[in-house]
Amino acid sequence: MSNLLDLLVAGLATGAIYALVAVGFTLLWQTSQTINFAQGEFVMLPAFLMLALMHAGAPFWLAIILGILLSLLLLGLGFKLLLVDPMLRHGVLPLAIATMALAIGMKEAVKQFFSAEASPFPSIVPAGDISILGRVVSLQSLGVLALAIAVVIGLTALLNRTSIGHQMQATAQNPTVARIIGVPVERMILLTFLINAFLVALASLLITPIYLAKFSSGEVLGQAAFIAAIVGGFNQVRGAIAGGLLIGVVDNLAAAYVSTQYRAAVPLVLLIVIILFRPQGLLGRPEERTV
Amino acid sequence: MTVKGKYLRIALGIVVIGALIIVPMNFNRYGLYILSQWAVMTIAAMGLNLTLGYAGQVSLAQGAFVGIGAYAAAIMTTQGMPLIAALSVAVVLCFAIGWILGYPALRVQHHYLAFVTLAFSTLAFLVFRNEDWLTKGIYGISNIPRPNVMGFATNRPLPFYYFCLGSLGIVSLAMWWLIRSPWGRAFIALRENPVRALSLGIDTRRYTLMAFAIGSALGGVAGTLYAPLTQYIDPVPFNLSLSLDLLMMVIVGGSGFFFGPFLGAMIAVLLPEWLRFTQGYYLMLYAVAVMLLLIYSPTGILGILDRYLAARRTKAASALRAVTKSKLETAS
Amino acid sequence: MKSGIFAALLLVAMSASGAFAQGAPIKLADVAELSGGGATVGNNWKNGIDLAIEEINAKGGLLGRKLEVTHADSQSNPGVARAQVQKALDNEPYVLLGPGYSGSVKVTSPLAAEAGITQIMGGEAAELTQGGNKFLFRTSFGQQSSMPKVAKYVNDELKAKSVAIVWVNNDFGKGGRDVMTKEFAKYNIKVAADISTEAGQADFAADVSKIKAAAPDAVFIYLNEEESARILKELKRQAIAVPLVGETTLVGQKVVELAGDAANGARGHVGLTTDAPVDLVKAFREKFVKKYNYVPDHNGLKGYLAIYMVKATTEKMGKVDAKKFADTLHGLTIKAASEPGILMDVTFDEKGDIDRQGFLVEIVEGKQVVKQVLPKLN
Amino acid sequence: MSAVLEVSDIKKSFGGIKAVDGVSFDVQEGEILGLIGPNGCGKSTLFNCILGQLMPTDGEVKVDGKVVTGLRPSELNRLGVSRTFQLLQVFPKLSVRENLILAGQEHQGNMMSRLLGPSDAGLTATADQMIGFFKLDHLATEAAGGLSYGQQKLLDAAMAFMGGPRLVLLDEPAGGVNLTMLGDLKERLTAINREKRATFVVIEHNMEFVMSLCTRVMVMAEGKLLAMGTPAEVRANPAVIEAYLGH
Repeated sequence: MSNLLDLLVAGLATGAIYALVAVGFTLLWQTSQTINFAQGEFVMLPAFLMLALMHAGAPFWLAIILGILLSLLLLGLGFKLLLVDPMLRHGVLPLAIATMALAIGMKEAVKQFFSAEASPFPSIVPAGDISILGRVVSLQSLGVLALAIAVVIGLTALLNRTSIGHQMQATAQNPTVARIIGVPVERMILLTFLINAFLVALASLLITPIYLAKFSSGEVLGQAAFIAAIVGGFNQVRGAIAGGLLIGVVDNLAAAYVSTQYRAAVPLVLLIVIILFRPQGLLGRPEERTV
Repeated sequence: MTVKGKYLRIALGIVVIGALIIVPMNFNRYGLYILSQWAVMTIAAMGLNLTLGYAGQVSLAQGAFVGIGAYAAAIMTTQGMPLIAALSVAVVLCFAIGWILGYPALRVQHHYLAFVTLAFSTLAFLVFRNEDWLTKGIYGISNIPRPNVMGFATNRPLPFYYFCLGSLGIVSLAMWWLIRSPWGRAFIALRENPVRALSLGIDTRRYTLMAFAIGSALGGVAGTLYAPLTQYIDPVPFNLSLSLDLLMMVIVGGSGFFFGPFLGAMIAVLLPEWLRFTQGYYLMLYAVAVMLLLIYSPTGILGILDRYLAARRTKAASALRAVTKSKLETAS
Repeated sequence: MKSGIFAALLLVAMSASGAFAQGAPIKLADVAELSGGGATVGNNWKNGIDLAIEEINAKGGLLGRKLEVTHADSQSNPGVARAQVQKALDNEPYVLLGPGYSGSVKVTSPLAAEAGITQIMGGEAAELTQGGNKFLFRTSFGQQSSMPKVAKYVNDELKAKSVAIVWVNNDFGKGGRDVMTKEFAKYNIKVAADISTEAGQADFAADVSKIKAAAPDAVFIYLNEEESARILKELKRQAIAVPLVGETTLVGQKVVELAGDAANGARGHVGLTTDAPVDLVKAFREKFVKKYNYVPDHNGLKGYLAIYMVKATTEKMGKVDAKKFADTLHGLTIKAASEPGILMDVTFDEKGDIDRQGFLVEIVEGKQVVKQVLPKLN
Repeated sequence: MSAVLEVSDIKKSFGGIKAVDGVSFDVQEGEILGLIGPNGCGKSTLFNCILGQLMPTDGEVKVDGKVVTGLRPSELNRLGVSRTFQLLQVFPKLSVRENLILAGQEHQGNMMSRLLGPSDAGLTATADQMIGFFKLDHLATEAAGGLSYGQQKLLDAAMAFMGGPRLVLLDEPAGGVNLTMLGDLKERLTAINREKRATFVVIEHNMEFVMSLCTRVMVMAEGKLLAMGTPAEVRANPAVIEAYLGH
């Protein structure tokens, strides 16, 4: 029983990481039908931008700020203008393929211009463990979980309480109608890309001390976040959070009670079952729009 | 014009086929290996092109079927059975599994279908890796023999290349037949407008499952060639990235065009090789090239050609109209 | 008169070819995992090779000729490795270097053997040198020679009766695990938990809680450096106090750097390590860090050594002769005193396996401390 | 004369809203039955229930005396029930001839023969006849997407006849078609009705078109059958006038 609790806590800690990456995924899908296969790499890159800035002599706090700004520029604005915009109206697939190519390109660039080695990354959350109900949990994991929750609350507030949020929701639900009633659809879509870029930069900052800065670290993250997003509900922010936490826990329980060799299979089977019997995901709403 | 176009196309076809047979004769072993790889990947991509390009069903599991075929070939031929037996097993097995994998397509479409097949692809990889008793797990299976085809040994690179090319030829002919047959028309109807297809008596369920099953079986065919090509297989090449690569080949070549997979496989197999002179930058450049191509033409290489031909046709048509009009004007 | 002209022509021809031999670089071909899952392995290997070649060329080359290497990327995929080795062999290199993944070695070694080209590789799987291939050489201990030393240590020194084995599920990890399981069986040591993990895995909570449940006397950890660091952290978090034993990848400097405090107490057998208490190795490490700005893992050493194997063998033959290379290297002992680049005395046997000094080390306060030197066998 | 189609007490509701509320009628062989009613009165839902696109909540559909409720559209089609859609539904990338062959191919042979047999399923002659019949002669090899709207509408209708159906349900065949084409269409439909003894049910808003084409007209309002009779009778029915002109 105590073992089970340990696993749950550890699973939630990892799940929070997946959740954080998955949120951006769902945002991009909602407003622009972009399936971003490079989402994992999007989380990998900001840490390297910050490391590069620190190598250039910038102090940590400045590197963080500049790193986030660069992420907004490259992963938000640049990604949207250069890759998404020209391809969006040609359907989901070519763009999905292009993001796969982007993922390869980003990995290779980091490897070539930085290093194939894993580098340690300073943590903004103090390293160390804390005891909760007798379970030892690392402060870093708690930091990730706290941020994930803050992101959901923040985003939900933004979407439901502010007029920009309402406009974004209108854009997501039906861009044609939104345009007719005067929503600046283009600007709203751009905004989601910027929010995604900001989120991945934050995620990078929190996750990299745990995962280490490595060119390939996005592969595992991207796929886990992908599964989390679908399981939770591809079109709901809180769905992504729930999916992330669930996948983290299920993964740990599977490793402990099913088989370590097949631990990766359990979330996938869950994914298949959910798609077949509840395709909108656990917390998602049925899609009204066909793509 | 169409008659002239037809002769032109036949002539071009003969030149290309002739070149594929004659030019590699003085290639070194590496060149032949790469070309053989191209032929094998083209077959797998053709299967996916049927499922995705013609019938419109997204599949991210084609790499898993190549794996199933490769393992069937590796396991059986290292036990002394002939490759043709392995081929039959692979085709039947992939057809059956593809058929089953098609069932989700009856419930969900588009990206959801992509996710289900993606999950299947990773599950297949785990089975290849973990079931040591069958697949020898991560150690892989080595010393896979190359077959004797009608009494000819294909151990040397050139005969084996011809074996791959010949297989590609047979598959292409079969595919051409299939696409032209009422089945091919039904697949296209399924992709373009399933509701209308249904109202015309087309059993969309059966055709959907068939598209999956046949496409997957072709993946199996490619796999049975892949195993004797590399003569060693382990689970790693058959992970999700192969499925994604094959998808990339289909989209980049031109999804739903007969020759799309040929060109797509060429880009995916040969372009990185051509770029290797840039050393550490070659995969980066490859990625950039793919992105630029897709930005320029999201419908792939043949999409460019298609647009060009369509533009010319419109121009010709408007020219014709202009001529008719001026004639009318002179007449009046 | 006629013969005079002929002799003159012959002289010209000979001197020309001599000059050609003097000037033409010696071509080496490297095929390694420069991208994909093994990119860290391959890039270390490549950097080691480049460093060694730069040194040799700076000192006037090998027998007066420059060394030249082409690097090709196998993408960590055996099929691509085969193509690249084929390409390399088509250009008739003097020696083929790499690959590092055992699967890729398996698919390429028959090609090199068929071409009669010596292959110096980084793979550690036991079976690679068991097939009677006369052209294949290791740069490090195969698992069949390193694992028994660890098992002996677990039995003799730790007196463990039951162990948990944690391994990474790729050919490196599985190979080590399989040899180790057999060795433990010889000592009647019970395997209390047999835990496979994934490459790139970040969360080891479930794995460690399994170890905890099994309550073994010792834990044998056979993962890559980054995963080693993560599991060490988790072991510390879950307060597992039994001895942690491993190989180079558990006790390397990289792991200490990544795992911090959690690495303290980890111990293991180290065949090749940049932390070895050998002056030449320390000097190598300094040179490497200076050039590449990071501390190499054992793959960096392997690549470096591969080149010095080429140098020592060629100098032994006194000429550049690809056909005789493998024969010369079999049974050859290279002494660090006469060839400093080899770093430690080493002997190659008839199978292509190596014999060299090894170390048993423990991490004490973030530093590798050598507990025991395992001498070279002969 | 026997009933080709018998519809009895069809009901269909969407989450409490009764779109079709107990409609019954028969269609006799050779008849052209018009179905009219204001927008949202349940005409299209009724069509979809008859054709297997929607599963009716209650009620029964019989074709030639055989119960077909719940059969899939493709199965129904192969029993000789054909349809067109309100919106254009041709396959734009296929040629006119290919569209027609596609529309008829599933009525020829079996799956095996459609795979191994001739690529046109032996339908080129039939298709060309149909092309001639609908006056699309010079367009046989053109891509359907390149045709004018009216021509596509003709093709759409022609496709419904390729399988040699006993019963054809046409959903707003005249919608968006210009006057000249409309005359053509009416004439063609009448001709095919006469020559092939095909039975029609036609949903249409164009009163002129319905009244001149149909032998009998049925009026729906708010999910229910409001009136049924010859064009003249329906035109004179006060309830119909009420429903159309509103309160």
